Amino acid sequence: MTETSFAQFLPALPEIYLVGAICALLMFDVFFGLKKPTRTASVALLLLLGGAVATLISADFGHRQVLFSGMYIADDLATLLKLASFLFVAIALFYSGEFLGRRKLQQGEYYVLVFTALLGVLVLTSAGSLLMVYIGVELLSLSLYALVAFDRENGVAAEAAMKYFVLGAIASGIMLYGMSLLYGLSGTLSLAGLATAFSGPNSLGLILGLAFLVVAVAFKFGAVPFHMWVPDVYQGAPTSVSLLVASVPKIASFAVAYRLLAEGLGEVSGTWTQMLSVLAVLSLLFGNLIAIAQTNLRRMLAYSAISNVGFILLGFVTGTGDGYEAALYFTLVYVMVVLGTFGAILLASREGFEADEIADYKGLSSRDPSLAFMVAVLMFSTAGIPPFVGFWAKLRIIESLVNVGHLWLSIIAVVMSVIGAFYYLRIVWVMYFDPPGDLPRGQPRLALRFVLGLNAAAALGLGLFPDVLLNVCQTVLHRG
Amino acid sequence: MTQYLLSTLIWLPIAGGFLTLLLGDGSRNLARWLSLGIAVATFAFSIPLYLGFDGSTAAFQFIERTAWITTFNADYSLGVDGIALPLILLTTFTTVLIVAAGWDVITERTAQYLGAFLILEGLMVGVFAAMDAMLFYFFWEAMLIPMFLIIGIWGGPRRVYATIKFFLYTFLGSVFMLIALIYMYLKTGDYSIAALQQLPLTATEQRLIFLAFLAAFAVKVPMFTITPDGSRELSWLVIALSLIAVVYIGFVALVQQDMKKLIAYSSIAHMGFVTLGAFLAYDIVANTGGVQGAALGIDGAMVQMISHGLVSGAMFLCVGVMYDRVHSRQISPYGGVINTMPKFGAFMVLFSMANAGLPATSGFVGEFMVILASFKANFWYAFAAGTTLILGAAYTLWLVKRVIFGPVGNDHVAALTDLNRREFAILAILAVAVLLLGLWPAPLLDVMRGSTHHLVEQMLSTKLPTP
Amino acid sequence: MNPNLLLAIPLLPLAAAVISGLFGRLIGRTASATLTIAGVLGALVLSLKVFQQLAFEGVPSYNDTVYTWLVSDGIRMQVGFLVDQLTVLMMVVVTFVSLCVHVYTIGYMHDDAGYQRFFSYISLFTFAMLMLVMSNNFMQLFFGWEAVGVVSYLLIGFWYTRPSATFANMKAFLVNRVGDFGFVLGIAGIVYFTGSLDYADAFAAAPSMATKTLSVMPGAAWPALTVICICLFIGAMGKSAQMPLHVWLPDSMEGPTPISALIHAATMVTAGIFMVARMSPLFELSETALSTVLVIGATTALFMGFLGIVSNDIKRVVAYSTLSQLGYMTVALGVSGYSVAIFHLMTHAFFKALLFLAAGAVIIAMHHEQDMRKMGGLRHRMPVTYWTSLIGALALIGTPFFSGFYSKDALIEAVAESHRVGAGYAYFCVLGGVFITALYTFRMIFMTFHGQERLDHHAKAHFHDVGWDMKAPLVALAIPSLLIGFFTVQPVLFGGWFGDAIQVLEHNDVIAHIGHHFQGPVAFALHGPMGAPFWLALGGVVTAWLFFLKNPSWAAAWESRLSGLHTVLVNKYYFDWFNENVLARASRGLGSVLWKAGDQAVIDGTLVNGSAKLVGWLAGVTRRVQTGYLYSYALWMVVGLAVLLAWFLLSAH
Amino acid sequence: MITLQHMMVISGLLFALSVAGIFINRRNVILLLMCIELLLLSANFNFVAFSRWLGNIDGQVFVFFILTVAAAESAIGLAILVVLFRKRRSIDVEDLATLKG
Repeated sequence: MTETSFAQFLPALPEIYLVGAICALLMFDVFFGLKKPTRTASVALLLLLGGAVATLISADFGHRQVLFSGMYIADDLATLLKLASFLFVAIALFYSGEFLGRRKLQQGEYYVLVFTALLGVLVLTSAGSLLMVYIGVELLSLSLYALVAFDRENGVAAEAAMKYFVLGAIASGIMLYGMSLLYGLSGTLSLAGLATAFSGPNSLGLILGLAFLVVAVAFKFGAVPFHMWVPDVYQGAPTSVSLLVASVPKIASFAVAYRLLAEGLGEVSGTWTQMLSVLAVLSLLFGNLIAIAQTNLRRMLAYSAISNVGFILLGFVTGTGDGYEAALYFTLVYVMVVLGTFGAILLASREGFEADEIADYKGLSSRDPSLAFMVAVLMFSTAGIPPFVGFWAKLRIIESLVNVGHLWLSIIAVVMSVIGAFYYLRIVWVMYFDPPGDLPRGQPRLALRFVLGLNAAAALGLGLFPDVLLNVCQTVLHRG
Repeated sequence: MTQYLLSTLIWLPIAGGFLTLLLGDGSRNLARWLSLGIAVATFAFSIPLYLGFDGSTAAFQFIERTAWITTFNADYSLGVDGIALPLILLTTFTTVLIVAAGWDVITERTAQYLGAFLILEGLMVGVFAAMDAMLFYFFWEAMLIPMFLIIGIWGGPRRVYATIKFFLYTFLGSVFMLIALIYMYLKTGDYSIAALQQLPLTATEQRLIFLAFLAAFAVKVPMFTITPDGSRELSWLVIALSLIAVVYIGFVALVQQDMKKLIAYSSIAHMGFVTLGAFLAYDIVANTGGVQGAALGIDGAMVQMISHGLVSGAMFLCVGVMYDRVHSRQISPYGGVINTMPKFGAFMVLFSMANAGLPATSGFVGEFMVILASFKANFWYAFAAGTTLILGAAYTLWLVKRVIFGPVGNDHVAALTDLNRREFAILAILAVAVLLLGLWPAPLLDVMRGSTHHLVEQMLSTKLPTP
Repeated sequence: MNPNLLLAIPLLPLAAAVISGLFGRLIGRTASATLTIAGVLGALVLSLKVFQQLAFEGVPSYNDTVYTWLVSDGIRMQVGFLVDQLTVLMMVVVTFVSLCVHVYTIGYMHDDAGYQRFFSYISLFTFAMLMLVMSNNFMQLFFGWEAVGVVSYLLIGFWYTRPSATFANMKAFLVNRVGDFGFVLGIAGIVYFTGSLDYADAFAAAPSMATKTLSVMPGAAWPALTVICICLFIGAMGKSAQMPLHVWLPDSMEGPTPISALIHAATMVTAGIFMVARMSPLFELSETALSTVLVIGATTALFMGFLGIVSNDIKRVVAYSTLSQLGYMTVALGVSGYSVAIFHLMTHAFFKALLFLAAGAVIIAMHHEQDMRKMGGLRHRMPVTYWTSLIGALALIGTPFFSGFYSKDALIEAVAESHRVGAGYAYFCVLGGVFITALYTFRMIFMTFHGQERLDHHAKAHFHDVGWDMKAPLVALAIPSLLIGFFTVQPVLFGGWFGDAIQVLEHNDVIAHIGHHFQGPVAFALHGPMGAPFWLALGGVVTAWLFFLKNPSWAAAWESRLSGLHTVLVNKYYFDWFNENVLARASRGLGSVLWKAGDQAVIDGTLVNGSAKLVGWLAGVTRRVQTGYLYSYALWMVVGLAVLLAWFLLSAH
Repeated sequence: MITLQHMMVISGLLFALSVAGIFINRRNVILLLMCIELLLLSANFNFVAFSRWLGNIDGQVFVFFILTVAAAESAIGLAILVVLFRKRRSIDVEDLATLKG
C-alpha cells in the first residue's frame, strides 16, 4: 500500500467512517449503553455529526471521481446528499430521543439499524454499478424492515413490517430481474457502461428491463400503484421509525433514480420518462384524493408523501438537467419539512397519547400556541404557499415542466396541489378554528421545541431567500 | 429614508405583526397599542409617498431593486406608479381603522387578530408595489394565509367552510396565473413586469394567458397589458361579467335578509364597475375611433376601487356596530335603530347614500366616470351599468328603511346604546374620507394621470406582427 | 359679477345647514332657526343684488369655474356658475320661497323634537337647489339634481318613526332614481359627442350632434340628439313628476307641510322644467323630443287634475294640483315656449307655496287633521288663512289680473299657436285642465272654508288659529301671487328678458307670435273673458259650488252613478298598484330566483360545493382500493407492471 | 441443445410463478416467503444464464451477492414473522388487514 493508494480510498471516507462508527457504536452500547441508553443516543448523534465532517473532508468540490473500477462515484451530488443524509438522520434521532425512551425502544440495536440504513443511503448516492444499487437498496430496506418491527410489543407494527417486507422483497425481485435483463443486453453492470451500451432504437428487451427497473424505483419512492406499503408503514410503525422512513430514504430514492435512470439510462430517457409521467400523474391524483379522506395524521402524511413523490417524479419526467435539479431541490426541501412535521407529532405526543389522529390537534393553538404556529408553517410550506420554501420547490418543478412543453402535466400538478392544499389546511383549521375540548396542554421539552423551531424557521428562511439552496442544487448537478 | 420607503411600508407592519403575535393575549392592551402604533406609523410613512410622487409621469417611482433569486432571474424590485399609489394609501389608511375597530370588539385572541391584519397590510402593500411578477405572486399568495386565519377564527357562522372555500378557490385561480407567468418567464428569462410587457406573444398565447390572469382576478390591472391583443379579443368577456355583476347582483342583493350578505353582494356589484371601467378601452376605440374615454374608464375604475374600500368597509363596520350590540346580522331583529342610536343612524344613512352612489360622496365619482366612459363604448353598456342607480338605491335604501327607520322594533332595539367615542371616531374619519373624495377627487386623479395614459397606450399596443 | 358674491349665495345656506345640523343640540333651537333664516335671507338679498345687476345695470351674465372637481382623460369636471337671466330668476324664486318656508317653519315645527334638524335640512335643500340652478355644467347639475333628491328623501322621511313616511321617502328616491338613470345616460351621450360636460360646449356642438346618429339597436341608427334629449327628459320626468314617474309626489305628502311647499311646489319639482329650459338649444333641434315632452306634459296636466277631484286629503289635492300644473309647464316646454314655462313656474311657485302653507296652517289649527270632510266653515275661524288661500286659488285657476292668469293664458295661447305633432291633443288637455283645475280648487276651498262646520268634538275643543309666524309667510306669498304676473308678464315673456339664456328657433317661436298681439297686461287681462279658458274656469267654480256647497248630495249621487270611473280615480289609475304588485314584486321575485337558482344552486351548490363534494366522494371511493390485504397490494404492483409493459411494448411495436 | 431462449423462458416462468404465488396465496405468510425466494431465484437464473452466454463473470458475482442478501432477507422476514405470530397468534394473510384505507 502506497500513499497514493490510500488516497484512492479517501473519497469513500464517509462509508468507511460509517462502517467504523457502526462497530464503535455496537461496542459502546455493549460496554456503556446498556444501563444508560441515553448515552448511546448521544454518541450516535456525535458520530453522525462526525460523519458530516468526514464527508466534508473527503469531498473534492467540483470534481467527479470514479473508484473501484467504476463501482463507486464521488461527485458533488454524492457529497451533498451524504451531508444532507447525515444531518437529517441526526435531526430525526434527536426528535425521536424522548419517544424512544418512553416506548423503551432506546436500545443500541436501534441506532445500529439506523446507521446501517444510512449506510445503504450513502452507498446509493455513490452507486456506479447495478450491483452497488442492489447492495444499497437492500442495506437500506432490510434495516428499515427491522426498524418497523422494532417495537416487539406492537402487533400493528409487525403487520406493517410484514407487508413492507413482502412488498419490498417483490420489488427487489422485480429490480433484480430488470437488472439481469439489462446485464444480458449490455454485458455490463456498470452504469457508465450502460450509458454507452444503449443508444440505438429501443429493443424489446430494453423496454422490458426498463419497465422492471422503473417499477423498482417507483416502489422505493412509493409512487402509485406501487405505493400500497406507504400508508400502512407510516401508520403502523413507531412514530420515530415513520419519521425515518418518511425522510432520508427519499434522498436515497432520488439518488437511485438519478444514478440509474438519468445517468445510466439517460440515452433512452424517452421511454422511462413516459413511464414515469404516468406514475407521477397517478401519484398526484390518488395521493391527494385519498389523503382528503384520512383521519389519521400519519396516514394522511403518507398519502401526502405519495403526492409529493409525484412532484419529484415530474422533475425526472422532463428528462433534462433542469428537471433533475428541480427534483433534487424538491426532495431536499420536502425531506426537511417532513422531518419537522413528524417532529411536531413527537413533540405533541406523550405517554398514552400518540397525537397521530387529526382530531388530537383540536384547538392546539390555545393549548400550545408555539407548536401550533410551527405546524401551521410546515403545513403551509407543504401546501406550497409562499413565503415558505415549499412554494419554490413546487414552482421549480412546474417551471422545468413548462420549459420542456409539458403544459398539461404542469396544469394537472397545480390543480392537484390545490386539491391537496385542502388537507394541509384542515390541520390548520383543526388547530386554529376548533375548540380544544379537554385535550392535554403542551409540554415544554425545550430542546426539541427549539430545534423544531429552527426547522420551521428554515422553512420560512429558505422561502424568503430561496437563492441559497437553489444555487447549491444548480452547482451540484451542473458541475457534477 | 425615501430610498427604502416602500420596503418600510412592507416590512414594518409585517415585523410589527409578528411582534404582536409574540406578545400574545397575555398583554392584550400592549398588543392593541403596539399594533395601533405600527398601523399609524405605517400610514405616516405612506404620506411622504404621496407627497413625493410625481403624477405627471407614468414612470415608476421610489424604485428599489436588489437581486433576489438569481436562478429565476427574479428581483426584489419595488416601485409605485399612479395606479399603485392610491391603493397603497388606501391599504395603510384602512388598516389603522381596522385596528381601531377591533379594539375591544375582538376579545378572543386579540393579539393574533391584530397581528394577522398587520401582516396582511404589509403583504398587500407588497402586492401593489411589486414590479417583478414573481415578487408580486409571492406576496399575492402569501396574503391567503392571514386572510384564511382571519376569516376562519373571527368570521361569522359557517366561517370554517367559508374560509376553506375562499382559500382553495382563490388558490386555484392564482395557480393558473402562476403557470402563465412561468410560461412567459421562460420566454423572456426575466420576471420583471416591464420585461413581460415587451415580450412578443402569439394571439393564442395571449388569449390563454389573459384567461389565466382573469382566473386569478388580478388586482394588478397593469398585468393585463402584458397581453394587449388577448385583452382586446376577450374584453367582451370581462365586460359581460361586469355587467352581469352589476345587474344580476343588484337583484340578488334586493332579497337578502342578512345585512352582511347584502353588503357583500353590493360590494360585488361595485367591483363590477371596476372591471367594466378597466376594460372599456377596446370597445371605445372600436366604436368611436378615438381613445378618449379609455383613460376615463380606467380612472373611474380606480376611483371606484378606492371608494369601494372606504364605503364597503364603513358599511361592514356599521353592521359590526349593530352586531356587537344585538348579536344578529339578520335584518329582521332590527327596526327603528335611529330612535336609540341617532348618531349611528346618521352615519349609516350617509354611508348608505355613498353606497348608492350619491354625488358628493366617493361612491358617485367612479360610477359616474365609468358610466360616461361606457357610453363611449356602447349605449347598452351604459344602460346596463346605469341600472345600478336604481338597483343600488333600491337595496341600500330598503335596508336603511328596515333597519334604521321606523318605530322602535323591539326590546333589543330599545336597549341599544349609541356609538361610543371610539366607534364614533372611526366612522367619522371614514365619513370625512368618503365626503372628501366625493367633493374633491382631483388630487387622486392627478396622481394617476400619467399612469393611466400609459396604461391605455399599453393596452392599445399590439404584440402581433403586422400582416 | 363678483364670483365671491355668487359663491356666497349657495354657501350661506350650506354653512347654516351644516352648523345647525351638526351642532344643533349645542346651539339650541332659537339659534338654529335664526342662523338658517339669516343664511337664506342673505342668499335672497344677494340674489336680488345679482338680479339688479343683471336686470338694471347691464352687467353681462357670468360663466366661470369655481374649482376643478377632477380632470380625467382631458375631460374637465368642474364646479362652476352660469348666472344669466334664467338662473337669476330661479335664484330669486328659490330663495324667496325658501325664506317664507323657513319663517313659517318656526311656528309649524314648534312642538317637534327635530326642530334643528328640520331647519338644517331645509337650508341644505336650498343649497342643493341653488347649486342646481346656478350650475354651468352637467356634472354639477347632476350633483344638484341628486342632492335635492336626497334632501327630499330626508325631509319626506323626517318623521322616521312613521312607516308610511319611510315608505314614501324611499319611493320618492327610487322613482327619482329612475329618472336620474335616464338623465345620466343623456349626460353620457353629451360627453360621447362633445368630450365635455360644460353647457357651453354642448350648446355649441348641438347643431353638429343633430346631424349624428347613435346605433342603439343593430341596424337602427337613431338621431343622436333625440336620444340624448329624451334621456335628459326622462330625468326631468322623475324630478318634475310627469306621468308615469309622478307616483312619488302624492305620497311625499307624508313629510311636514313646509316641505311640501318648498319641495313640491316651488323648487325641486320645477328642476325638470328648469333643466329643459336650460337645455333649450338642444331640445330645439329635436322635434321628436319636443313632441314627446308635449304629449307627456299634456297627459299629466289633464289626468292628474282628475285625481284632485276625488281626494279628500287637503294636502293631496294641492299635490295633484301641482302635478297638473307641472304638466302645464311641460306642455309649454313641448311647444318651445320655454319662457312661458319658466314664467308659469315662477307664478306657480308663489301661489302653490301659498296654498301649501295655507293648507299647513289649516292642518296645524285642526291638530294634524287633513281630511276635508272633517272641516268646513273655517273662514270665520281663520280669516287670514282663508283670504290668502282664496288669492292662491284664484291665481291657480287663472282669474284675470291674478298672476296665474298671465302665465296660464299665455301658455294656452302658445299651445294654440303651435303646429307641433301632439299640439292638438295638448290644446285639448290644457283647456280641459282649466275646468278641472277650477273644479278641484274650489271644491277644496268650499269644503274647507265654507259651508257647515263638520269638525269633530276633539278638533272643536282644541282648535286654535295659527300665530303670525305662520300667517306672515302667507301674506308675504299672497302679494306676489296676486301681483307678480301683472308686473312681469311684459318683460319676461315679450321683453326679451331671457336673452341668450333661452334659444328658440325662429319657426318655433310661438311666444313671439303671441307677442305680436300683446298690448300690455291690462289689455291682456281684459281680453281674458273673450277666450274659452275664462269660461271654463268659471264653469269649474260654478260646478264646484253646485256640487260641494249648494247640493253636496249631488256629488254623492254622481259618485255612485260613475262608480267605475270613481274607483279608477280613487286608485290613482292603478299606478301604485302596478308599481308595488308588478314591478316591485317582480324585482324581488327575480332577485329571489336569481339568488336561489343562480347563486345558491348553480354557483354555490354545483360549482363550489358540488366540486368539493365530488372530490370528497372520489376520495371516499378511491381509498377503498387500499384494502389492507397483502395479496391485493401485490396484485396492484403486478398489474401496474403488466400495464406498463403492455403499453410500452405495444406502442413500441 | 439448451439455448439462451430456454433459460429465459424458464426464468420467466419462475418469475411468473412466484408472483402468482404471492397474490393468489391468501393463506399463509410462510408461503409468501418461499415465493419471494423463488422470485430471487428467477433473477439468479437469468444472471447465470446471461453470464454464461456473454462469457462475462460479473453476473455470477452478482448472484453470490444476491444469495447472501437473500439469506439475510429471509432471516429478517422470519424474525418479523415470529414477532407477528407472537402478537397475533396467526400467520394467516387474511388476518393482516388492520391497516387499510
